[in-house]
Amino acid sequence: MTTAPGSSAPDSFLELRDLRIHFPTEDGVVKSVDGLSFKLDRGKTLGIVGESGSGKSVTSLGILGLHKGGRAKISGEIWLDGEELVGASVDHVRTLRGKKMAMIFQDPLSSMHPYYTVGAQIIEAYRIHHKVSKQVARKHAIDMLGRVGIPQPDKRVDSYPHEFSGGMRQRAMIAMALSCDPELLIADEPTTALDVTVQAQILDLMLDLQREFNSALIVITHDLGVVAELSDDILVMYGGRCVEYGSAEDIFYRPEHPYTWGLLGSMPRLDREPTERLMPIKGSPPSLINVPTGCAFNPRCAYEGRTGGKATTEVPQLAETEGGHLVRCHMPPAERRAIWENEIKPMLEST
Amino acid sequence: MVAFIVRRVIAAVLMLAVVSAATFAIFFLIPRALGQTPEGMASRYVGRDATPEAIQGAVKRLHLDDPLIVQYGRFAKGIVAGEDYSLGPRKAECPAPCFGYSFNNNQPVWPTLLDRLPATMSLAAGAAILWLIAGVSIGIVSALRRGTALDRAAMTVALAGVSLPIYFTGLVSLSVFAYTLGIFPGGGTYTSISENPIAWFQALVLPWITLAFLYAALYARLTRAGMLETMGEDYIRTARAKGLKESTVVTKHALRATLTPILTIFGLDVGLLLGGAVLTESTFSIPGVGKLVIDAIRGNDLPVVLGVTMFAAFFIVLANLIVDILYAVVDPRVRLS
Amino acid sequence: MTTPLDVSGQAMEAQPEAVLQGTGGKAIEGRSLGQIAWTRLKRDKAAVAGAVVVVFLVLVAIFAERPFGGLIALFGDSPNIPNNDLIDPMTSAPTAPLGGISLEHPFGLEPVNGRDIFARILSGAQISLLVAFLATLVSVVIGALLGVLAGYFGGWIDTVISRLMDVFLAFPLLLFAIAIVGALPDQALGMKGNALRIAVIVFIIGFFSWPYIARIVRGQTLSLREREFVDAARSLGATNRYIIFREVFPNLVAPILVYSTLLIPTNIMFEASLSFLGVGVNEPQASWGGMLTRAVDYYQIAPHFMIVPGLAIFITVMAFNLLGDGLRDALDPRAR
Amino acid sequence: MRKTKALALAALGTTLSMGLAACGGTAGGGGNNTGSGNQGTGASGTAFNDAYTKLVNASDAKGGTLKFALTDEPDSTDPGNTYYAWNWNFSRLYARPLMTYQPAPGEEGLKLVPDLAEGPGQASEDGKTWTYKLKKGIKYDDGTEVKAADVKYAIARSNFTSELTDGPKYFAQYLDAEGYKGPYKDKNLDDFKGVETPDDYTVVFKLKAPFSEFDFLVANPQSAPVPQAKDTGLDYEKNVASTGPYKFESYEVGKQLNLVKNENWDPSTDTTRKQLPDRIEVQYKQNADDIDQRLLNGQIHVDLGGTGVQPAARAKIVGKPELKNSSDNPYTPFNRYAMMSTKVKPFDNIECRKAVQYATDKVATQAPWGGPLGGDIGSTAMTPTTVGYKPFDLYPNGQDHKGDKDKAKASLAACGQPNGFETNIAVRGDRVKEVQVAEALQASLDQVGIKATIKKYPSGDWSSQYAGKPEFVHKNNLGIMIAGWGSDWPSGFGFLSQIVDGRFIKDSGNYNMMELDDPTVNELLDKGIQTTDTAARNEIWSQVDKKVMESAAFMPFVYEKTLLFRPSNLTNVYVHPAYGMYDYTWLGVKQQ
Repeated sequence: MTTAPGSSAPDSFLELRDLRIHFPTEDGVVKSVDGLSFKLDRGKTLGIVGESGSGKSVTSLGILGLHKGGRAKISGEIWLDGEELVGASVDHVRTLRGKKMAMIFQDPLSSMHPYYTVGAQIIEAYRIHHKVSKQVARKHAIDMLGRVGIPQPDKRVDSYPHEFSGGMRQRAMIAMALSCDPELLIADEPTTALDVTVQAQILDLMLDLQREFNSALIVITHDLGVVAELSDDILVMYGGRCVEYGSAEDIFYRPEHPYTWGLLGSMPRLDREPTERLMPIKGSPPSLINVPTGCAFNPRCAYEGRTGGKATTEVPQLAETEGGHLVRCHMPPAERRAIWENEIKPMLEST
Repeated sequence: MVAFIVRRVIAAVLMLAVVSAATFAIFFLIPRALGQTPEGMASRYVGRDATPEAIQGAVKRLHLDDPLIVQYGRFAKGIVAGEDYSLGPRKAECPAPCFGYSFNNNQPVWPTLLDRLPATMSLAAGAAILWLIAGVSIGIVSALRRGTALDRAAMTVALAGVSLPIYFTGLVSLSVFAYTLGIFPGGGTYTSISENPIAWFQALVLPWITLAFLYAALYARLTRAGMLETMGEDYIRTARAKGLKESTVVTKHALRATLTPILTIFGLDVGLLLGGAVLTESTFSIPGVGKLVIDAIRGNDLPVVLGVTMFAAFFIVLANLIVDILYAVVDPRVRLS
Repeated sequence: MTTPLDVSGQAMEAQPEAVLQGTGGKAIEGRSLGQIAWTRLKRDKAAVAGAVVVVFLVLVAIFAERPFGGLIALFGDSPNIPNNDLIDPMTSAPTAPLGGISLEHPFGLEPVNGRDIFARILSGAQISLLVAFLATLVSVVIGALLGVLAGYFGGWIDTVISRLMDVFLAFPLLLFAIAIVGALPDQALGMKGNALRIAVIVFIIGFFSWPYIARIVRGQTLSLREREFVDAARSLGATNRYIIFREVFPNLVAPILVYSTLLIPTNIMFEASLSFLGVGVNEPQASWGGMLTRAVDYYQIAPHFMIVPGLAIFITVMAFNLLGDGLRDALDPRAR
Repeated sequence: MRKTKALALAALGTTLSMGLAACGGTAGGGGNNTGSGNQGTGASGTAFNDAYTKLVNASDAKGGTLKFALTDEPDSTDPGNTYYAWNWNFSRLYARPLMTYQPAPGEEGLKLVPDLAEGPGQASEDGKTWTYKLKKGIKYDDGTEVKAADVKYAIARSNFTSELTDGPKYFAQYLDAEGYKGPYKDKNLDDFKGVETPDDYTVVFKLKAPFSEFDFLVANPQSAPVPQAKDTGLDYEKNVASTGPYKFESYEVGKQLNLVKNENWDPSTDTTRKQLPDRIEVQYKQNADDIDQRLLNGQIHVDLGGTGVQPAARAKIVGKPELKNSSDNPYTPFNRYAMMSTKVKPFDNIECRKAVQYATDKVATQAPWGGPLGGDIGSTAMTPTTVGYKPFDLYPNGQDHKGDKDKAKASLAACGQPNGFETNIAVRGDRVKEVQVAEALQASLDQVGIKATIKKYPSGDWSSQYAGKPEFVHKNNLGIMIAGWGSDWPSGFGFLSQIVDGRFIKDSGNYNMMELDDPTVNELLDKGIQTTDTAARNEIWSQVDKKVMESAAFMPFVYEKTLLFRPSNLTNVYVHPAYGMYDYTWLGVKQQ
């Protein structure tokens, strides 16, 4: 599926085929997303993981069509429920936004308009897609606020975003996103701005709601802990590309890409001794303008020397290692597994 | 909300008190510190053939020999409660707010100020309407069409606009439109609106355009920058993610956030101008507050200079006050703080 | 960003806080902020043009009268020598057409006394730029200092300094400047004549424009104060002074540079306005604003005398604005 | 001199090119020079400077509105509180002093005729008492009769109060009224001993010393009567009790004054004024270029200030013969000059003063005034229109007055400063023309090695704190001071005494800025003012002039002239020499 772009409608509810989103700037072309493909079915959850600047947020906005009409150059295909969106008109995609697909943003304070009440913003979202009176929409808004667990929703509906606590704001944001029963819900770092106890509540809420609406859910995060709880499948992005894809078990128990190992290593865990050193990834994310030649991860990769020089000259292919588990690495699968089993895993589990 | 307004009003009054003291200090304390004597100050106002007695008489009449703090007290009292002045055989009552009498033409300052205000207001109001409409709409269009030839042209003109001294623009426009082409009347033809609305309008067209050009340029730049910043805000992305039409995103979500700070600056600018547009009024000889003060400064007419300064400061503080309160109305986040 | 200078009108463009808080999400590896800014600046044609003009003007000002009479001597006429034989005594305008523009007098002659406008423009450039630079320096020093204090310490210090800024902004600035310069004694502080006058003008302009710098610096400091490296320094027991000068100030250099560049044209305009209103440098020293004042009576019969100094101010201010805009854009890509 | 104001006795000097004999007889009494009656019907029939020598557009047609405009505003419309020359001319429309000038162009206009008085003042033997008889039946606009006490009161209020400060204080200076506190502090007018009123129609002035030109003093509007009951001090200007052909209809200070006919004015008592227009309107604070524009268009009739048109209009007038033929170029009462302080080194040495006299390019210093139309290059202290003026030039400075460097250098060598020296030029900073003169002077002096620095001072404090304060002048090394002077009453004494008399050197408010204290000059002035014979007196004034110039401390630039424009719809126009502008009491308008 990675190498065979087709032009016919796929079976899955959402399918991306070789999506590329490039931004020409005066400093050069920023290749934020550079050939990304995946599938997602209704009722399923996909976690997209990566550092900031890996292209994950651009991907989600790309799916929503929010880069259309701007400076971005978009190619590839996005199939949503049998419709191709990259080639669709700006206006058509707009009518799908909010109704068919919705998004929960990272920072609910800056993502909600400071001058309008929470209620007004939910009402607006609802009335775009439903020809109903303001009263009806308001009832619906109160209803939604109640469903996401906001106490006294009939009162809070008239509050401004800044009058909410962080967690409540995120709930309101979710209420707004869900107000039109979207079939695809994208949550971009939904819990980053929250403290840990609230994070758990919000994640639970999202799972409940997903089940209730049977929607497809994409969770974008840099925090593997979040996707561990939510996701069926996980996609690891690096430098605008997918470097590893697989089921949650694949990624957590049988990861094969050095970058994924790094992510796992840098994941704080409650079951670990606080004195223990994490295993950080050295260096910082690559420039999306001057992507390192060969494997984009090569400057930071501890195993770069084991590729026989291919790491710096040749771009590795995203290849299936087994059962839908895809990895983009020059090292042979066996060697990768061996490194994981013998070097990395013991280190991570050395409690 | 009431408490907020009360607090702001008190702050504004305090501010005026500070400004009045500072103003007084600048015009009376500094000369005194530089060696000016009460007789020296009085000698300006007693004519060419002043006898020592006449100078002493003027010192006494103008209370120039009192300690400065007493003089300031009298000045402040005059503003708050009014003050009596000797005009010769009888006392003249100068009701509050009394800024005293002009040293040069012996007229009470306050009515003179009020008399000059309509001209300044006419100038400021007309220009303000022009620049607000032109500047803001150019700024918005530029921001929405960012990077296009239209944007670049508009911003080049705007940059030129803020780089031109207003008296130069004024002189050039007079030279071209009044004296060469004869389309508009020249400088000094201001007529009050009640006297002749058509002449009023004709005389003000060039000053309006000149003043508005400068401000419109500035506002276009401000609006464009503000609009670009707003369009990059997360809540604009949210609005789009809801499926709102782009036009609705711009008008309902972006404009409101962009225009609020613009209106703040607008209020302050208008407040500033009401205190006298010195350069514009000088260039076009408009008998407004600004022309009054320039003449007064040149004629060493301290009461008038003090009066106009206070008057101007009053408008600035008032504009600040109104803007603060309006901001609280427009931006819900302000109310709590 | 030039402020509208009509009397008191002095409202800076309000985008203070947004500037320069990092280069945004698109991480670009391997180059420092300065290098990036430099690359961007070099690509900004308008800014480069502005910079070229600025450099040209600064050179012209420096070499206008020195060494050995400088450029003015090189081109012939002195700025203060009258040429009454080239003036029609009945109209006071130059006898030759076009305001007497010729090879010897490329910008023509001043009405009444026939002085060479080219020489006077060059001579006036010195005043314009000197006053603008020095005044900017004064406001940057005061503004940066008070801005950092207010932003870093907060509390009552912030309150006092912020109120002070409000008071300064509530003053009808131009009026005060005129009144103070007009009331100036002939000598003070060990200076006299034009040196004193320039010093006072510099001081007044600088003294009244510091709030614009202070406001920006304060905002920046407020956010810097919360940044990790400041916390780190503090936790290591660094003194406030150390933190301010070693940790905070270096991060303020960029915004201060940008806003100083944008303050210079404002100050050029300010000096010109003071000169225009008759409280600039003393005669016969030429100043652009002073030339425009003289032009008021003659613009109908000798328009060149109005146009030349007007354009000089315009070009200079525009060049600095272009450069300042370019610098800001280069250092803060979000403002583009 | 605080403001630009003053009168001059203008005896037209020999330098005037036009023959004064042409305007034989006064313009008054309807008797005109025969030619001008016909010519006067159209402006096109007049020539440049016509109104200088004869009545132009003569007409007795009544009606219409005469419109004046002024760039400034008056110091006051109160006749007792004004020092502007134009206002001394204009105020005669509603205020009649004891004496006034004969209404005629040329020499005749410099003679005094009785106005409120029946005849000229009668001096006592010792010359210290002057008696005037009032005409009977002269009424205020409210119908009440003018009494001698009103004249006494007018003198008292205008000279002895600290409120009415704008006018001159000659009566306070010359009248014997020791210890009088003024009518505002002392309501009893009998305490004012300087003027006595034995009956309702007799006014007697008591002087400290003989003063043979007292008639000129009472031609000052301060002698116009003011009823004590009507005096409201500084506010009196808003409702002046009129004795002239017009009275106040409305007055907005600083904006507009409207006059209408005063029905209680009896032409039979008044030989000098006319009452042609129905109303007179004055607009103050008008833009100078706009005034010129409206003047050229005939929308207004007179620029009230009488200071002439602006450069733009001057260029138009010079360029178009039809405009030029409707303009006049009279002398004003002013001499524009520089004074060199005899107390500031190196100007204490006469040779250094001479060096400046020789070095100065007077064409360059003439240019700021507007070239030849703005004034003739001067070489004497008195102006050509001052009685007793005789032309001479003690310091011929090269061809066309462009400066003689050799002579200047010779003088410098004689002064012991062969390489020049440094000095300062003081100037009123807000007077652009004077600053331009200073610049030109500076450039001239630079040529012979004299390095001068220009020092600008505000004109408001010029005489009280700067150039008029010898202590300041010495301390700040003000070697050269740019000034101007026009006399307050028409005589050599009036012109010269304040600026050349060594005993008038004051600690502050000094106009003898050169600090010339020459006993010969002082004695001549004393002798002159006590000489009753006019011809002998005038001869003395010319001697004073020569003496002053011999000191080389006084360097005249120009005898000032103005370019006045008379629109074709303005009738009955002539330049009154006493004021150097049109006679405002004679003007009429052509009705369209």
